[in-house]
Amino acid sequence: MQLNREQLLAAYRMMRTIRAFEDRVHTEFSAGGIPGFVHLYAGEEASAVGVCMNLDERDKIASTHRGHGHCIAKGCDVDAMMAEIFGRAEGLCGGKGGSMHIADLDKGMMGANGIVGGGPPLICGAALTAKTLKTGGVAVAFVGDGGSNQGTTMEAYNLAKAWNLPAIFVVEDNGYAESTASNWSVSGTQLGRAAGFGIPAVQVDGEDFFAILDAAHDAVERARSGGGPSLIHGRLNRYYGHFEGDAQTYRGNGEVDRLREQKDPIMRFRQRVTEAGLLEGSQLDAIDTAVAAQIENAVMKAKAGAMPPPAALLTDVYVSY
Amino acid sequence: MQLNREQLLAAYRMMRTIRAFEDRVHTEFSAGGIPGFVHLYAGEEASAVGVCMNLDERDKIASTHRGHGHCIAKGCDVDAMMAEIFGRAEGLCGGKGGSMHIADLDKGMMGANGIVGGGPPLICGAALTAKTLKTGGVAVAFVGDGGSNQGTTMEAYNLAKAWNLPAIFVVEDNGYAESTASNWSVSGTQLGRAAGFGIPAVQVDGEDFFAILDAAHDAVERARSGGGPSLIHGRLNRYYGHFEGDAQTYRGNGEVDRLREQKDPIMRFRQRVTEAGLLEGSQLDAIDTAVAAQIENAVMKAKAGAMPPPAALLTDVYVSY
Amino acid sequence: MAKKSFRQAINEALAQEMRRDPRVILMGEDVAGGQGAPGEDDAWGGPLGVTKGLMPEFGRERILDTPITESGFIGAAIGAAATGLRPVAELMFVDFMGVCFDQIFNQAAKFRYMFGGKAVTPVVIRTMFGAGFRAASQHSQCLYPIFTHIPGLKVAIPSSAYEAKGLLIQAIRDDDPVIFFEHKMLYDDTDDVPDEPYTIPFGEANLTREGGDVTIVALGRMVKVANEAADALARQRVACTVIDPRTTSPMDFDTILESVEETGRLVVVDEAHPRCNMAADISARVAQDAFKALKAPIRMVTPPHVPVPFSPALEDAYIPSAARVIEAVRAVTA
Amino acid sequence: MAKKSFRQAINEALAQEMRRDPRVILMGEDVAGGQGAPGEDDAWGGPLGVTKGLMPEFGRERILDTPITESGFIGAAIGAAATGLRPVAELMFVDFMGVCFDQIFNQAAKFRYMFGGKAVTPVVIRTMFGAGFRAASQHSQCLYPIFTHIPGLKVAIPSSAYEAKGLLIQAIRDDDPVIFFEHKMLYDDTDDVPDEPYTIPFGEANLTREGGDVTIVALGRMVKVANEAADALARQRVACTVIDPRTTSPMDFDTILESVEETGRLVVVDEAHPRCNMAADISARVAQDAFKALKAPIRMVTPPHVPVPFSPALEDAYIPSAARVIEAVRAVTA
Ligand SMILES: Cc1ncc(C[n+]2csc(CCOP(=O)(O)OP(=O)(O)O)c2C)c(N)n1
Ligand SMILES: Cc1ncc(C[n+]2csc(CCOP(=O)(O)OP(=O)(O)O)c2C)c(N)n1
Ligand SMILES: [Mg+2]
Ligand SMILES: [Mg+2]
Repeated sequence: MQLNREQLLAAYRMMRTIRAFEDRVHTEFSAGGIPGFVHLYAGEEASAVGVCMNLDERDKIASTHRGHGHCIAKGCDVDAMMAEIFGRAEGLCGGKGGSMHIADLDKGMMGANGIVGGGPPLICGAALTAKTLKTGGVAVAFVGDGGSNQGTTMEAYNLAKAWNLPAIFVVEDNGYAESTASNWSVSGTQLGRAAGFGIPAVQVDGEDFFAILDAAHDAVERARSGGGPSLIHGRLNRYYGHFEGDAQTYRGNGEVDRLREQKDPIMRFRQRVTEAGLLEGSQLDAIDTAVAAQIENAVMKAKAGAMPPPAALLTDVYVSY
Repeated sequence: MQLNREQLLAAYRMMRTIRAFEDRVHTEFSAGGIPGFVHLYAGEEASAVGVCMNLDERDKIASTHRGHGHCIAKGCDVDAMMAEIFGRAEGLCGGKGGSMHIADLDKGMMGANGIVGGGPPLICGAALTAKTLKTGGVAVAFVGDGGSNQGTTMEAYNLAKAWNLPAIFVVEDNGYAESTASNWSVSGTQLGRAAGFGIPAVQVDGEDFFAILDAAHDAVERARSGGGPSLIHGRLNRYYGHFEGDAQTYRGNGEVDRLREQKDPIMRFRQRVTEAGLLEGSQLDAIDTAVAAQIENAVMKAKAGAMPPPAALLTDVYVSY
Repeated sequence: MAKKSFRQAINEALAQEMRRDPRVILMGEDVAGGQGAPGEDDAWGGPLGVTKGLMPEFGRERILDTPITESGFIGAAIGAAATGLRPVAELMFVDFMGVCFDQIFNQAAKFRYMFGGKAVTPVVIRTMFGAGFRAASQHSQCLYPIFTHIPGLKVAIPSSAYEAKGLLIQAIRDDDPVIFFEHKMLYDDTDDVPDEPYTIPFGEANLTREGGDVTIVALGRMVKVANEAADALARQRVACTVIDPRTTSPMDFDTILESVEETGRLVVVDEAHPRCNMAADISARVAQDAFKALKAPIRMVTPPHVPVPFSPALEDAYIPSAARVIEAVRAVTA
Repeated sequence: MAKKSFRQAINEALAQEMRRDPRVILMGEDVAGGQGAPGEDDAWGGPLGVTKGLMPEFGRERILDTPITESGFIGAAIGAAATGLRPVAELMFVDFMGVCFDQIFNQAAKFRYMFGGKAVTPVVIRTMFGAGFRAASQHSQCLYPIFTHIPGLKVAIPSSAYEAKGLLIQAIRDDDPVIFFEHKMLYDDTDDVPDEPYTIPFGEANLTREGGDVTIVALGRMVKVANEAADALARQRVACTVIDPRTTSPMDFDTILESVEETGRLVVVDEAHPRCNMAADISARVAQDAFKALKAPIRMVTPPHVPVPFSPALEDAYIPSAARVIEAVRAVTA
C-alpha cells in the first residue's frame, strides 16, 4: 500500500502522539496525579497506527486494557482522553471509565477493556452489523499474546469464520502477559492457530509500520470484499511495565534499553521515510514539537478540569437514567 | 496394540453392553418410564471402548451429556446406571444426577456433563493430580464436534500443553451438534487446531475399534511417559436423535439406516475378529445373549427400585450435610 | 381473542418485531437448525420449537444459527447491539450463563456507564429457566437473582402467554440490555393473546388477585402456584392479593409496598435458590420501607439451599408448592 | 504476637498449609511470575505481591503460573481437587468470574449432590474484590452475593489480617469448595496475627463491638466502616453491636437473630450492589425470624444500583461510609 505525503505525515503524527501521550502519562502517574491501573502502549505504536490507517468511519475497533494507542489511532480526542485518565468531568467518558474503559463509539472505538479476551466477541458483533446492514465496514479486535489464550478469543475466531464476517484479529505479541513470557504461555503458534480455524494469517514485524500497514491492507481488503476474517500476528515490545508501578524484574538485563535503541518503530519509520526522501527530517521535527505542545496542553487542561459532579454517580446506568 | 482373546471378548462385551443399554433406554424412554433429557451413544461404541481399553484404575475420564457409553467402558455398574436413569435410590448417584450427570469417581469416571465443554478443564486437573502425585495416571476428556468449539475446550488444549500434562482429548465427531452439522460449525479442522497448539494429533475412523485402540494406545503411552497431551479426532455416527424425542429431520434421507447397515462398529468388529479367526461367532452370540439378559435384569431392577426418600433432598450438598 | 400458548406468544412477538424493524435479528444454537445438514432446514427452531418457522420467513441472514460458543455469539449480539442492530440472542438454558456471563455483566451491562452515557446496547437475551422438567442440576436453575443484582441489566420474567408477548416486544424495543426469562414449564400454557403487537411496560407489577388479608408476591411459574394457593385460601375466607412484578429490574416496589400498607402481611414465593434471591430482595425492602404496616413476620417460600435434584420424587419436593404457600399464609394470618 | 499485614497473613497461611500438606498446591496468573521470562523468577507473586516468596520455597511443581485462561485453570483446580489434590487457585479479580463461572457453580458446587455424595472437591478460590482502588467498573465489584446464592459453595470474607489467616487455613482444610474473598483495600491493614497456624470455623460470626441499642451487620471492609461508625456513636451514647459474619455461606444467622432479639434494631452494611445482596439476605431473614423483636424498620446501607465509577470523586461517593451508617443508626434509633 502506497501512502502519500499527507498520509505519511499523519501516520508519523499519530505514532508520535501516542508515544508522547504515554510518556507523559507515565510521568504524571509517577507524580501521583493519575489514579488506578494504567497500562501504557509506548513501543507498540506501529501496530495501532499501521492498522488504523486502513480504516475509516464505517469501521470499528475493540481494544484491550492497553488501549490508549488504539484510541488515538482511531481518532479519539486527545484532550478528552487525558481528562478521562485524570478522572475529570471533561473526560471522554465523563470520568466514569478511566484508562481501562476509554472509548468513543462515535469514532468506532468500542472501548479499552478490563477483561482480557473481552473484545474479540464484540468485534464479531460489529462485523455482523456491517455485514447485515451492508455498510462496507470492517471490525478489528486487538488482542495481546496473553489474550490469545482466552477461550473467548478462540471462540471469536471460529465464529467469525463460520459466519464469514468482515473481522480482523490483530495479535499484538509483546512477549509478555504481565510477567509471563508468551513463549511459555502460548502453546503452538499464532499462525498455526489461525490455520486451525481456516483463517488466513500473516506474521509481521510489529515494529515495522509499513509491514503492518500492508498486512492490514490485505486483511481489510479481504474483509470488505466478503472474504471473511483474517489474523495478523505482530511481534513487538512494550517500553514500560505491564502497568504503571511494575518493576519489570522479569525482563532481561538492559532488555528495554536495547529495544528502545534498536527497534523503536517511530525511529525506524523516521529513518525509512527520510532515507527514501519521502519526508524531510525537519517536517518530522516540527511534528514532534507540535505534539509535545499538544500533550502539554492536554495535561494542563486535564488537571484544570472539574471532578464529575456528585449527581453523575447516578446517571448513564440505563437509557432512562 | 495386540489384544489377547480375553481382551477381545471383553471389548466386544463392552460394546455390546453399551448398544443394548442404549437401545433399551430408547425403548423405555418412548414408553414413558424415563424422565428428563437423555442422549444416547448407540453407534459410537468403538470410541469409548477403544479408548478405555487402554486405561486402568489410575486413569480418569470426563464425559459429555452423551455419557452412558463412557461410563460403561470405564467400568461403571450397569444396574446402578440404569437405576440412576430411572431416578431411583439405588442409582449410581442415588437418583440425584440422572442421565446427564451419571458418574462414578471410584471408577475414575468424573461424570457426564450437562455443560458442553465442561469436561476438558476438569481433565487438566485430573492430569495435574496424576503428574503431581506421580501416580502414572492419565486423564481423558471426550469432546463432541460441537464441544470442540467451546472456548473452555480450547483453553484446556493450551493449558495441557503449557503444563505438559498427561491429558488426552478425544473428539467424537458424529457430524452434528444437535441439528447443526459439524462441517459448518467447525471452522478449519480438528487436526489443524491441535497442531495450532502444538499437540500431536491423529484422525481415525471412529467406527473402527482397532484404529481407535491404536491411536489411544499411542496417546496414553505418550502421556504416561511425560510426553504431554494428545488429541484424537474420530469420525463416527450416532444412531438415535440428539436427545430422545428428536425427530432428526435434519439428517439425510435414509442416512441412519445406511449407517447402521454399513458402518456399525460392532458388526465391523465382529466381522474382523471372526474372519481373522481370533474369535468364534458363537462366542460372540453367547455374549449377546448374556448382555441381553443383563440389561433386561437391570431394567427390571431399576423399575422395581425405590424412589429416593424425601430426606435425600437435603443431603450431599456439603460434606457436613 | 385467540388462545395461544406461551411458546406461540413468544414466536409471534419475535415475528412481528422482525417484520416491523429490519434491525431485529435472532441468533443462537439451532434457533433455526439444520445448518450445513443434508436434511430439513429450520429443523429445530430451538430445542423446544419456540423459534420454529422464523427462518423460512426471515432467512438465514436474520435468523443465525451459531456454533456452541456462548461467549462468542452472546458477545457478538452485544457488539452488534452497540453498533446498530437489535439482536435477540438465545442462551438456551440460563444454566449456561457460566460460560458467557462476562459479556453480559461486564460488557453489555456496563458499556453505557463506563463510556459516560455514549453507548446504547439494545440486546435481548432470551433464556429458559426453572425446575420441573427432570432436567437435573445443570438445566433447572432460576438464576434471575444474579442478573437482577447487576446494575445496567433489565430482567423480565413473564408468568403467562399474555405477559410473554407484551414483555418480549417491550424488551426488543427497549434500548437497554434485557435478560428475558422463559420458564420451561410454561411453554404449553395457553392464554388470551391479542393478535396485534402490544407492549407491557417494564417496572409495572400486575395484580392477579386482590384481597385485603395478605400480600403474596410471586414470579414466573410461581405466579400460578400463588394464584392456586390464593384460590384455595379464598374458599377458606382468606383474601389474598397476588402480585406479579413481571420485571425484577426495574422492580415495582411501590405496588408491593402499597399493598403491604393495606394488608400488613407479606409472603414471597420464589423458585430461585434461597440465599440472596428475589424473596430476600423483596422482603428486605418491605422490612425497610413498610415496616410500620407489618402486622406479622414476613414469610419466604423457596426451595431449600440445594442444587436441583433429578429424580421426580425429589424434584417435586424441591419446587415450592401451593400447599407450602397456603401454610405460609396461614402462619402469617394466624 | 507479631503485627502482620493482611497480605502477610494470607501468605503465611498459604506457606504453612503447603508445608503441612503436600497435596496443597497454588495456581493462577503470575502467582509466581516470570515463567519463561529472561529475568527474575517469582517476579510478581500476584499483581499485589500476596503470594511472593512461595515459589522459591515450594517450587514450580506446586506454585503454578498459568496462561490467561480462567475456565481452563479454575476448572483444572476443581478437577485436581476432585482427584486428590487440595488446590488453591487465584482468580485475580472476582470481576473475572464471568469467563469461568461455569466451572465454579455448575461443576465444583454441584459435584457432590449430582454424584450422590460421592465427590469431595476441596478447592479454594482466592479472589480480590471491592471498590476504593480507582480500578473502575470491571475491577471493583464485590459479587459475593452471587456465590452465596449457589448451593454447594462456601464463601469466606475476612475483615482483618487475623481473620484472613484463620479463615484461609480453615478454607484449605475444608473439604468443600470455598470462595475466599480478599478486599483489595485491606492488604496493607495490620493486626495481631499469631505465628502458629490456627483456624476460624466457618459459620461463626464475630462480634467486634457489643452494645444494646442497635445491631449492625457488616462484611469485609465494611466491618471497619461499621466499627468506625459504632465508635463515633458510642461517643454520642448510642451503643452498637457490630457483627461480622466472616462467612456468608454457611451464614451464622443465629448470632444475628439473637442480637436483634436484644437490640430490636438492625442496620446492615453491604458494599455489594444493592439488589439481591447480603444486606437483603440478612434483612429478610430477620424480618422473617425475629420480627417480633424489631422495634424499628430495618435499614440497609449499600452503594446505589450503578456500576463502580472510576473517578475518585464518584467512587468515594459510591462506597458506603461511616457517615451513612451513623445516619442509618440514627434513623432507626430516633
Ligand atoms: C479475564 C482476565 N484475566 C486476567 C486479567 C488480568 N490481566 C490484565 S492484563 C493481563 C495480561 C495481558 O497480557 P496480554 O494479552 O499479552 O496483553 P499486554 O498486557 O501484553 O498488552 C492480565 C493477566 C484480566 N484483566 N482479565
Ligand atoms: C454450554 C452449553 N451450551 C449448549 C448446550 C446445549 N447442548 C447440549 S448437547 C449440544 C450439542 C453437542 O454437540 P456435540 O458436542 O457435537 O455432541 P453430540 O451431541 O453430537 O454428542 C448442545 C448444543 C449445553 N448443554 N451446554
Ligand atoms: Mg502481551
Ligand atoms: Mg456431535
